[in-house]
Amino acid sequence: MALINLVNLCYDYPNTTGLDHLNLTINAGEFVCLMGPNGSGKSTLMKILSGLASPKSGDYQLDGQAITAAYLADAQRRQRLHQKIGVVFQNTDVQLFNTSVAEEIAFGPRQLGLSAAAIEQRVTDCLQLTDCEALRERVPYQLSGGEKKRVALASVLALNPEILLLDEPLNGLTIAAQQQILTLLQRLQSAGKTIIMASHNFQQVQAVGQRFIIFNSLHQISADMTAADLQRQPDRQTQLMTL
Amino acid sequence: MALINLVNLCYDYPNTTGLDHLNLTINAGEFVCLMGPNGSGKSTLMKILSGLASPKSGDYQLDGQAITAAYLADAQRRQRLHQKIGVVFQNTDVQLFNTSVAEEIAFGPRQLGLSAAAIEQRVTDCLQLTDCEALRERVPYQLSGGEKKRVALASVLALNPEILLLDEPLNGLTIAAQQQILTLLQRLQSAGKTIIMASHNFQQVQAVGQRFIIFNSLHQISADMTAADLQRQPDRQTQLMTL
Amino acid sequence: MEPKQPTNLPAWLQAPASTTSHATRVTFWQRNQRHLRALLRRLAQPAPAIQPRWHLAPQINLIRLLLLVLLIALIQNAVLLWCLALLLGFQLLWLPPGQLRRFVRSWLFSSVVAVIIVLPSYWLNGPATLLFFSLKTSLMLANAQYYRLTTPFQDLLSGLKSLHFPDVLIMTLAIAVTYLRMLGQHLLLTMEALETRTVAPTKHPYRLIGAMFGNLYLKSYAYALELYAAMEARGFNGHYVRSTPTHSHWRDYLSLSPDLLVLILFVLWRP
Amino acid sequence: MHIPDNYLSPATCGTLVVAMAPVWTVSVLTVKAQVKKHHETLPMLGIAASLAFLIMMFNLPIPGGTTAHAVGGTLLAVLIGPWAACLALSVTLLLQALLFGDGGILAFGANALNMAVIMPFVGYGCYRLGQKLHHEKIGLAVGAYLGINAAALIAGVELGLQPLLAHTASGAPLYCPYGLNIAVPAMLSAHLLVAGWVELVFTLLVFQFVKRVAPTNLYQTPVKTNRRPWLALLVGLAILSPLGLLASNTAWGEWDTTELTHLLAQQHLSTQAPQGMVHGFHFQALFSDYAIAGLPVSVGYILSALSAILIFLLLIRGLQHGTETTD
Ligand SMILES: Nc1ncnc2c1ncn2[C@@H]1O[C@H](COP(=O)(O)OP(=O)(O)OP(=O)(O)O)[C@@H](O)[C@H]1O
Ligand SMILES: Nc1ncnc2c1ncn2[C@@H]1O[C@H](COP(=O)(O)OP(=O)(O)OP(=O)(O)O)[C@@H](O)[C@H]1O
Ligand SMILES: [Mg+2]
Ligand SMILES: [Mg+2]
Repeated sequence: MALINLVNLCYDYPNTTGLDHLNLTINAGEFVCLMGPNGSGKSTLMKILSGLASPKSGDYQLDGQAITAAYLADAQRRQRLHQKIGVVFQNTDVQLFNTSVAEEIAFGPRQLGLSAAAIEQRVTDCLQLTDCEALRERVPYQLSGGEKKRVALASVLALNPEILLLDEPLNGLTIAAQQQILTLLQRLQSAGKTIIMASHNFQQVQAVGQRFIIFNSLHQISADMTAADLQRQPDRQTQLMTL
Repeated sequence: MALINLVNLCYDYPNTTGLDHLNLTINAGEFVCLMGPNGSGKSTLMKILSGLASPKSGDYQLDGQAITAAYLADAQRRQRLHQKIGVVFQNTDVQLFNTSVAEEIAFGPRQLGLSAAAIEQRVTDCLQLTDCEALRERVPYQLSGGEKKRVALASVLALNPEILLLDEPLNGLTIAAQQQILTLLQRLQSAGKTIIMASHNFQQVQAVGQRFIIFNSLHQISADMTAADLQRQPDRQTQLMTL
Repeated sequence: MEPKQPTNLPAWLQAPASTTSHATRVTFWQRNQRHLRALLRRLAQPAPAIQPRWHLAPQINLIRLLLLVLLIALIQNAVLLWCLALLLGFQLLWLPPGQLRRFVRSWLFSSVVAVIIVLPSYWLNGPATLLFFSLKTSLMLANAQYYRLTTPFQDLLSGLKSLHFPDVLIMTLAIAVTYLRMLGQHLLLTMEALETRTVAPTKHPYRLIGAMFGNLYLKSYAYALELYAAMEARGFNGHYVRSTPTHSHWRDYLSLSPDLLVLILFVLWRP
Repeated sequence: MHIPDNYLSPATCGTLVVAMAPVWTVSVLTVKAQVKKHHETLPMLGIAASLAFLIMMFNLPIPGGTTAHAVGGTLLAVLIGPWAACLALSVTLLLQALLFGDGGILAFGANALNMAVIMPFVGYGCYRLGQKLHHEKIGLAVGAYLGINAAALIAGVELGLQPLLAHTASGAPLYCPYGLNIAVPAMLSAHLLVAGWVELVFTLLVFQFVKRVAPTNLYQTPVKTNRRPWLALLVGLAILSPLGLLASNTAWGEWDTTELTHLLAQQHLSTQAPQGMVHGFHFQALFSDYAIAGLPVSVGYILSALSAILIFLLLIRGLQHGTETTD
């Protein structure tokens, strides 16, 4: 069944268009890559999917439930939505608000009311998965750019969300770390998570993405194809190389 | 003559090392790439070079002039330093604070007391060079991640600095835009500017960099070589591919 | 989409940079940056370096502070005040030397400032009033300073929570401190970025300040949504769940007893 | 103008905290209604509090080479609404008192009244008035200037009353040693001459920026408001203010209430950023005659309490009218 379903979805910023008549269906367990020029609307779509903004017109359905402004007005429902969807923002600065990296990662599990041992387990695991063990007692906002990205990812993983929205999560990481994260994402996907990732590096995501959704500079979806489709279109591939 | 000269330079953050005994000489007109793992000290070095922090021990000389805390305490000298060095930060969010993109770019030239026509000229040129014409009247803080990067670069170029410090300026740009910026940087270098750029994408900077300075995770410089040196060391190249 | 080739460099960009010098005025940016750094350093401490010898329940600490300040304000009796000062002095004994120096430094500084303000009243009311007032004020300052030095922010929150302050207030406080870090850092970095582009004295610093705080507000508005979602996504629902260690309460109440004793003396003792 | 501890008698402090209670209650109720419509209001409260903190610690240059800082009460009221601003500023003050030593712990109620109630509401009232007359910027400017000066005046009164309310048998003051004749002029002149203008310019510039860049992010006055909270506030204040008057004059006069001079507050703030801007005022204290201090005693107190109530009544009236004309 379709996990995410967008029908004619539009979003406008006060003086620019954000998204223009999007139609999109994403199934559970897919690994979706969003690509497109700068300012084409990738981050805006993430914002809508995560319930930070509600569409101006059109529908957004998650698991068959329409997510509208009214739906989002209810704190409890919003919270349920947020628990289902983990987001790593493009600017990870806004995402880290605790006084130590360990605290940062423990924040989510603690709110869920897990036992101290379980929390500790999650913290250790997440630190290890993202290769952040050395940062454990550091203050998050004092980390370097790449370290912040990794900690943000770790803090989202600790909640074990069903859907992961990752807005250019590999920016500023070393190539080795990028590979490591990609492998991690692939594992998560095989564990049944749905992953939606924005990226500008086709070469890198080509290996992991199962589906590629390409925005154009008019904030529309100009193409939506599976990895298999893409294999058959070498000119498409060269186009994606420039995005 | 050496433009920038670092001798045994150390920098410490309250609870971590930032830089550890750096020795480095950069000549005018060079295109230098800084590479290294996350948190190895690239951004910290940029901070010192731009005069935002002063070394804890060791010397930093610019054009034969030692830049010390005492030197930086003088507002006039600091301004002269800033005229010489343009900086694009890793997190460009903090760099844009005017009401429109055009204003943002005009900010620097206006301080220099240029005529209105000259300012207008610079704004137009910079917008064109970074392919931002369409953003001219937009509000900087409302731009997308990649757009912000480009505007930040444009606003620094408008000051025509002698030295450009670019901290991962290509992050979040489309590959096409990255190419365009790299070409622009090459042109700037041939016009005599010194360019110091941090990056994690060796493939990309390989084509333009003349010199590669590699940090290790101990915040030291582990290698410093020219493009020609690098040509002769294929194993080095594969190492750099992972940074 | 053809990758667009950049046009040639304009002439002004090819010309060697000419550095000009301008007469400068005092910059207040530097000073603000210093203050902000100090603030951030203080906020960055995950926990204060010192833990008092006995870790008391946070709400007891808070009540103690209130009680002490109130007592000092009420008491006009030198002997009782002396007792309170001794009480504090004994507590200070447990501080590690470095912390003690820090305490003395900031306490002396704030006391001197307070005394300077009341100094002119010497000519109004004579030395006795001045002396008494100064002593009482610095005693209050010392107690407040001790509290600040020994209480991590988390404890303040859980203290308020145990005292049944509404969740809205506690959450607002928590968010305020979180944001103080983030916005402070943002402001600091913005000032630094601004500085790297300040190549001549700013003619209209006020306009820049307006732009900076305007930006700060607008960005924080956008951040508010994102950060709150990030918090909610991680299960935050406005209730601060804290694993509070279970305490033997007699110790907490015992620690209040000297203050209560003084209170009783104050009420009953009519010399 | 943070009033430190020991300048106000405990009774004054208590009275003012009690007086703040209905205001906070109404604030919470109003803000809760606001949250229903815009759920970002809740995090915005915390953010506004930290913003206020940063504004208060940011030194602005003033002609003459020294610095002052703005308080931002009016600005916040315009940005997030007066009730939310009241809560946010209260949180800021609490934080400053408990964790940063700015402003007293006992004096929290007094500080909250001055800076979290009087300043934003006076400022916002003027702004709304200006908006109605189609000169919102002038309204805002006047509001910012008047707001901070009204707060300073009240602070001066609170402080200046202390020697009258709390003194030993021989007449020596127990708390703030300066009478109304010193406290009020000192507070007022510093604000009328310097701080008010700083506040005005700062408020106007930030407002202008936000207005130009994102006008939708300004607080939109609700079209229809429920009058009940207003009424509650009105009644609460009307009842409590005389109560305060009562409490301060009754038997426990020995430890009674008043407030700190503006001068004192200014000086106290400078623990973090020493400033020399108001040093001149000490001289007034030096030359003032002890005898004069007693003159406007009870009359002054009653008059100022009455004017405080009156200002509130007028403001509330003005605001109510405003909401009527907008729909
Ligand atoms: N807060 C905002 N207010 C107004 N316009 C905005 C805002 N954020 C983004 N925009 C605009 O909306 C459009 C889509 O932006 P979005 O951030 O979704 O792009 P993107 O695809 O993520 O780009 P990038 O690859 O650069 O991150 C752009 O034209 C952008 O300028
Ligand atoms: N403000 C700060 N306070 C304390 N420590 C810091 C601060 N900024 C950076 N650090 C630490 O200093 C070290 C060097 O950081 P720096 O930002 O220079 O790394 P970097 O090489 O730029 O990394 P990246 O590639 O991730 O951007 C890291 O260990 C980092 O955690
Ligand atoms: Mg984006
Ligand atoms: Mg960096």
